[in-house]
Amino acid sequence: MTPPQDIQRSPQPNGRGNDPCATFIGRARTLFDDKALDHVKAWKAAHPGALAIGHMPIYTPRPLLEALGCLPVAVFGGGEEVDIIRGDSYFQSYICHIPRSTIELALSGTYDVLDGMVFPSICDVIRNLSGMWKMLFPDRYAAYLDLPQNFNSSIGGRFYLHELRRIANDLTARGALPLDDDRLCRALADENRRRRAIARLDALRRTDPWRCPASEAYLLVRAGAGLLAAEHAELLEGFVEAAPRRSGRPLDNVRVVLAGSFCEQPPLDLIVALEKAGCDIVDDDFQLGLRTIEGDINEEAPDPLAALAQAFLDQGRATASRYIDKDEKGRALIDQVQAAQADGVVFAAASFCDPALLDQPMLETALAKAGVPFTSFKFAENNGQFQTIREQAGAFSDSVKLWGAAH
Amino acid sequence: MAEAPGKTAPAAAKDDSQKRQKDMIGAHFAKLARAKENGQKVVYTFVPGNLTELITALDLLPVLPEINALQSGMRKKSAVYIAEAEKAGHSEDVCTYVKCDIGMLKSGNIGPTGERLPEPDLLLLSYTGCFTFLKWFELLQQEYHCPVVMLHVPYQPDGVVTPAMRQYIVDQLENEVVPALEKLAGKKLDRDYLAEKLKLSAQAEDDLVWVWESARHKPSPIDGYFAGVYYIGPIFSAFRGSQDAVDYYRLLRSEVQARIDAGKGPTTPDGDLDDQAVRLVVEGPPNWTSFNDFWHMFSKEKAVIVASTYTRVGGLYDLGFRHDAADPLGTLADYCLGCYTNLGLPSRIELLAKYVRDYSADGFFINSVKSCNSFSAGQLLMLREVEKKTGVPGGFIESDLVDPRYFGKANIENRVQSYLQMLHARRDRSLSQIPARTTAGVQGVLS
Amino acid sequence: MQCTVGIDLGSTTTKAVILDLGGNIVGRGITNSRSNYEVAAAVARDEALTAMRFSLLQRALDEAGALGRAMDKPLGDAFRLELYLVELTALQREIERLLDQPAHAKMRDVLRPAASDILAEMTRTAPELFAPGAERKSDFFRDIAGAVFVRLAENLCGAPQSPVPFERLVGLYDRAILDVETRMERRDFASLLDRAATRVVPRDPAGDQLRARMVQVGRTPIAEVAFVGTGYGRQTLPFPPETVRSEILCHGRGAHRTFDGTRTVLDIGGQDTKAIQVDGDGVVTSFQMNDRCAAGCGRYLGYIADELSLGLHELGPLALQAKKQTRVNSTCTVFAGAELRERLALGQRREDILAGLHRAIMLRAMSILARSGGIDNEFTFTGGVCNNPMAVKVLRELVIQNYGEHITVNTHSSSIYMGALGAAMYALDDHRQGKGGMMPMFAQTAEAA
Amino acid sequence: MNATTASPARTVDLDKPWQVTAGIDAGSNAVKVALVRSRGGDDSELVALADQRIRRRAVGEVIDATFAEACGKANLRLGDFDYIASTGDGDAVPFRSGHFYGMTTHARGALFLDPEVGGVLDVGALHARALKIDPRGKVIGHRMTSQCASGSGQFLENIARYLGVPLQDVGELSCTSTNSEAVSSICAVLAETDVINMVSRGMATADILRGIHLSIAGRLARLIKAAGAEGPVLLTGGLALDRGLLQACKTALEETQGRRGMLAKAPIDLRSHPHAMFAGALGAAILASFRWQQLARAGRVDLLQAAVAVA
Ligand SMILES: Nc1ncnc2c1ncn2[C@@H]1O[C@H](COP(=O)(O)OP(=O)(O)O)[C@@H](O)[C@H]1O
Ligand SMILES: Nc1ncnc2c1ncn2[C@@H]1O[C@H](COP(=O)(O)OP(=O)(O)O)[C@@H](O)[C@H]1O
Ligand code: SF4
Ligand code: SF4
Ligand code: SF4
Repeated sequence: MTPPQDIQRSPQPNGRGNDPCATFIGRARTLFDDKALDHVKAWKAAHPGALAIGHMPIYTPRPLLEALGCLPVAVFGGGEEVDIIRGDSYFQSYICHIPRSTIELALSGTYDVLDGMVFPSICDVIRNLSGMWKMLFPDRYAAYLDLPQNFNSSIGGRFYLHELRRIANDLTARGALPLDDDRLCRALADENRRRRAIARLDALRRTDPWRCPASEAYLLVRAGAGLLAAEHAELLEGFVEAAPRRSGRPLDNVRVVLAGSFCEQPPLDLIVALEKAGCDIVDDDFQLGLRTIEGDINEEAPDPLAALAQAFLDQGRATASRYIDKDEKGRALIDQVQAAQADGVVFAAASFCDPALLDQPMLETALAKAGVPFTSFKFAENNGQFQTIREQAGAFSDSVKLWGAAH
Repeated sequence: MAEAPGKTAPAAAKDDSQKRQKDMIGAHFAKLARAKENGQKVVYTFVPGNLTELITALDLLPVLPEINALQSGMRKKSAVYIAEAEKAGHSEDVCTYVKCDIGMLKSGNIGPTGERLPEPDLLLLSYTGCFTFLKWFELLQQEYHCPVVMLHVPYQPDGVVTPAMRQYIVDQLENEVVPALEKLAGKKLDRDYLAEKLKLSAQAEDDLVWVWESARHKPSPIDGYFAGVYYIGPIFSAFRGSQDAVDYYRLLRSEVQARIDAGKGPTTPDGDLDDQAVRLVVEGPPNWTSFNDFWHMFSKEKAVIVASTYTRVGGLYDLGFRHDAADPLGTLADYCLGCYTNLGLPSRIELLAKYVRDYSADGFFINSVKSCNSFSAGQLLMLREVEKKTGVPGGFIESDLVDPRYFGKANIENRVQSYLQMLHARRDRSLSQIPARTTAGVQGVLS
Repeated sequence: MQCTVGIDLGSTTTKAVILDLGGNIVGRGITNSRSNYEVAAAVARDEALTAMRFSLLQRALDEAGALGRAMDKPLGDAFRLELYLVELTALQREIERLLDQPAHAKMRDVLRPAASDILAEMTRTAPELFAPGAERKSDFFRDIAGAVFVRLAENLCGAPQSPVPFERLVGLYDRAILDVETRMERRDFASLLDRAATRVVPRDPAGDQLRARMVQVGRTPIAEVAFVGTGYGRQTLPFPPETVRSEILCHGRGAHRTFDGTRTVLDIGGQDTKAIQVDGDGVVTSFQMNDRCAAGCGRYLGYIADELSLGLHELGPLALQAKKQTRVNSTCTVFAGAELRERLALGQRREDILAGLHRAIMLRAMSILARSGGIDNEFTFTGGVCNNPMAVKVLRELVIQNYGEHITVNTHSSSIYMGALGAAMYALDDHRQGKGGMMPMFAQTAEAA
Repeated sequence: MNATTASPARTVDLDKPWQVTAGIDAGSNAVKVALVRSRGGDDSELVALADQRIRRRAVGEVIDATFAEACGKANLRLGDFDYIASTGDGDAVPFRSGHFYGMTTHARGALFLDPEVGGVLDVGALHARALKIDPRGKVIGHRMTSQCASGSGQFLENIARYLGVPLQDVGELSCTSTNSEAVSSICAVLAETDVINMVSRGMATADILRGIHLSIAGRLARLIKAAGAEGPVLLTGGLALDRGLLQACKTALEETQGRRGMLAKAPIDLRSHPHAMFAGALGAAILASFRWQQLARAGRVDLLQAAVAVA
């Protein structure tokens, strides 16, 4: 006999047997599990001479890379499975986890398939990692991409265009196609299509969280790490169209927005643990590297590179890595909560992640002022124990459930 | 970037230059304390890439929160301040300078001389070489609600300054920073006055470089790390571009010259270090809460520090940079770009190796501080690369800037000692004459 | 006979090695480190001296022909038994003393008979512990006696309606052993040996003759001419500062002497893990240690053993029986116990979890190793943890996997002594340079001739 | 008591004024059970308590035994309960009707034991957490110890074992100390070495224990303040029984409060209660009744029926 419970906690929709979404999720899961990057190898085999370029998780202009005929590959660290041996010998214990697993994988040859790496300026750790990369792999291309913190197009924009051209020229010199307006326009269009597909997925999570639990949405977005935008869009669209046919029923859960995981990713089981503790994650900042721009990029502009740069200046998502100059810290998060009709916010930042952790007190202040309940904890990508996190998330959902979201 | 730390100064007899520095600082803080009543405007900014000449040319008063934090550390106040900030929701994991500053603010903003610091009228966010700066001033902005002006200094990943980088900074100075400062000062920037200041900067810089290079002597007349942090006080902070700074470095230089003439080493907490058994180069900031204990670990083993990178965070003058009066904004851009932590790892490794060679060091030592990713991420690679390049062994410890919880004295002492004994043992290798393997070992009943 | 002594006062065990002036190892001794460092150092050294005398004795027995050779092993066991009985008596005395204190006034009438029953039983069954082929969970009195005491106490208190509170009874032992351990019992080798001989050597003319030889050996004068101490927390060691050497130097040198091709040494002790690179002369060229957290050191295994009521000896062999390695994430020593319990409750196999725990430790060690510069050709594993066969197996696999088949991996049955061996070598250096002669306090008062 | 045998569905009386509920706190070290009679969480009345240490037994077995012990005391059977709530390791209680998380239950339990409290400090075998609660027992702020186990019960237990002091005497003994010295290490393992050093310096056992209490207390005091609690705070969990810890916490709190007393907050008044160890179990039992009524009001007969189906 199964234990009676007042709440059905299973995060998976019922009716798994003939789940209309199974193929899409299966594909995403396969890509997620492909830590050896076999799919990138296959892509390269199918496109002789084309380059695959890795990049760290944030604000990387993937359409530019696509326009150069490259496959952009988002590098998200090693997750739970990778044993860290050499990685730890490069980083002290008080540095977050993602650079060590990235180094571990690189040293063990997993990234040999990548012809280069782009390190956008996320934080000092990634910045220094770019230098380490140059020392460790002197033969491979490694670019540090400085993102302007001045958002005036004639100042910061001008600098950023220089940066983009520099990288484009470097890559062309290494065998990528030359920068070409038509190709870039097409890449922007593909990116826009992908972004719209992600937006549809997000909308589905908000209306019918049981049809698309966060742990699945996570896999679906993550699938795009090593896919061209058009292909990723197709996968997402397929899922979104099939999802309404899924069976299942709503659960007595609370709705939360999760914030702080824009760079190092939590283990998938942590997301599942949160769901088991009674939280529907209806919005998040996971894997922002794949969705850094809000709204469409102007795909018909006469100068598409300038349009791409402008999109970063005006439509770049608010994250901790970006200087917010107006007195509205936290506004973006509160908007997100409202748009998602969430009951509260869960901060889940990677341990030792300076950008996220330095931001957090300011965001908390903003939430407290707005009367939005929140809770916070830290994780590492290879955490295996979720006891405390479950306790905390559980207490949070208990209190929202027993006493309502409002105070 | 330490200024003379008042009563926690080394037990050593004070030199004239030290007394002079103390007076300069005292006067500056007195000015700050009266800033509001005198109608003077206050600008908070950071040490690396600081625009002191520009600020003072407009008669604005600079405050450097990093220096306040490190002095709180030396005065043993930091633990309480950090606890205060953590209580307010700041994470255990982040830079303790920020938390120390926030805690100090929450406890009444009493500066190192016991006087209250004025609130900022402007936050000049010189974002150079450290990501935390950005968040730090976002946080202060929430507390003070005053305007912030951002100067984004691009990073030098390959040790090369491109025209685009320089242009980006000059654009920002011209269009955003200078106008904001002028607005605050209520007057136009007098560019000739600025040029004059830059000339004075260059004079002081010449003498400072002379002092650094004096460490090539044996024995070295200076300690380029522990004493070095006092030497950089004036030039990295509010005094660059002033006659005071010029005079200070002239005086310092004459004192060092006198020590060279007398064949003497620097003064340390353990007295004069004339008999120097080991010469070291140090990478990374010192620990401020146990500064003298830390120094003592080296001086008691007769180790002198001949050069350090920390004393270059506010400018690498010894590589040839001087402020140039002929191109005021351009030279400021070059200055910002050239700070030590704004350099890519390969350049930092080159620099360390250069110091080891130029100053004929027997080893190099890394103090890796938990707070500072800018410094610390990658130091383990630096350790190996510098060993490879120079053939001298490196030592490594972990501590923190101003959080006493992360200064495990016994553990650190054990490592420092093991490291220094290792250097000694390598020199005494001829003494190990015991046969490598002997067969007549006993497999006794009890083993 | 002249010799030099090296003592490695570790966080968990204290080791001593004695070299003759030719640099040959003539004695080793080990004991658990305890709250009184001086006593720990003295006991380790006494053990080493005892071993040294036994080796002299062995030679004498060999010369004495078949009977002598036959006596070698039984004599060793009997000697151990005598030592055990001496300490048991001390324990008994201490427990009596504690019971007289006012703190025990209320429970005295219940505790005293219970304790004395247990101690009587312990004395009676002591010879079984040292019988030929008997397995002991540890070599240290604290552990051997503790295990027996707890077992007997469990029997006694486990009975329904037993008025004796188990925790108090065991508390009494814990308290008493602390005091017993911090007192230095003078060890008179000759008379202990004589009593041991009485137990095993036949009472006939041949036996009598043998005993006479033994007395002679027992009285050979031994002179310690130089001393070096090393070990954890060197600041608090009970040795004169001139005689103290860094444990890094000592471990490197000891391992290098044992395997002279060694360029990399990994030492995992109770509270720290050290990776050391040495040059062709055994001089350290670089090293790395674990950071301030004790996670992943030998103590971790100690906690696990306690958690499972196993002896440290049993942990490795049990883990070797694993069918697969459970992935264990806690390297925090304290949480590892909780994770173990949690996983056991989930029905996972004990062996598999243990295998995972061993792997977790060795992974950490591998990173420290990588930090220190990795391994190029010959590598030696030292420290207490290399007594654990699973740890050795996992390490070997990881080393081969990460650095290649060509790496030679050494371990040695007395790897735990490498630090003490290096120290004794430095002492010999000192002696040869005329800098020896400085002895710690305890050594001046002990048995040396 | 066989919880897994199915029995016929019972009818649920939605207007029932009183509910008989149980709270089962399955901890890492001990199982605590509380049986309560309550009017939807109000007017709760304690019926029986029981606790057993797990030691090396199987958790499920201990849970069954402890529950049976409590039922025996109250002369109740499984079928008499309207709702059984687990807390702690809920998966180990197959016959639960619902589950509440530890912080929620400790908060509610504390409020039951001492209606004045505005905060809870729960210190168990492997964790410590500080809660700020509102008058309904809702958690409005909290702080927990992170990965590091230092400062928890298991640590104290190990030290007590090493010193040969039975756990129940630790508190008393510590209170007699006259001359203590804080243990510096932040790590539980390294702190053991500190303790060994203290013994070697001949320090009295009481002083050592007090030193440990003080160092744990320092950490706990920071935890309470960080959680934002003020006024009366109840110490709960296994270590609530340790008088020495209570006293040390008070000292630590006074010290920090004394230092910056100008802040206009109610000083923290740390309290204890003889049943404080049962706070979690009590809270679970009371919330069980609260939830029962909430569901009843919402007409969720399905869920209520499921809740009693085990009986
Ligand atoms: N016989 C044994 N079998 C297995 N492991 C052992 C054995 N003896 C010691 N150990 C391990 O070695 C550790 C102690 O190592 P040791 O080198 O003595 O440490 P230290 O030098 O710090 O005192 C113990 O914590 C334990 O894990
Ligand atoms: N009388 C006591 N004095 C001091 N500590 C005690 C006492 N009884 C139990 N403890 C401590 O309480 C802890 C168990 O606390 P508890 O809150 O039940 O933990 P958990 O819920 O994790 O099982 C044990 O580790 C033990 O050290
Ligand atoms: S997790 Fe945070 S600190 Fe680490 S690399 Fe990413 S942004 Fe930087
Ligand atoms: S992170 Fe480093 S450079 Fe930045 S503020 Fe902190 S100590 Fe200074
Ligand atoms: S308690 Fe655990 S995590 Fe904390 S310092 Fe000690 S071993 Fe490390």
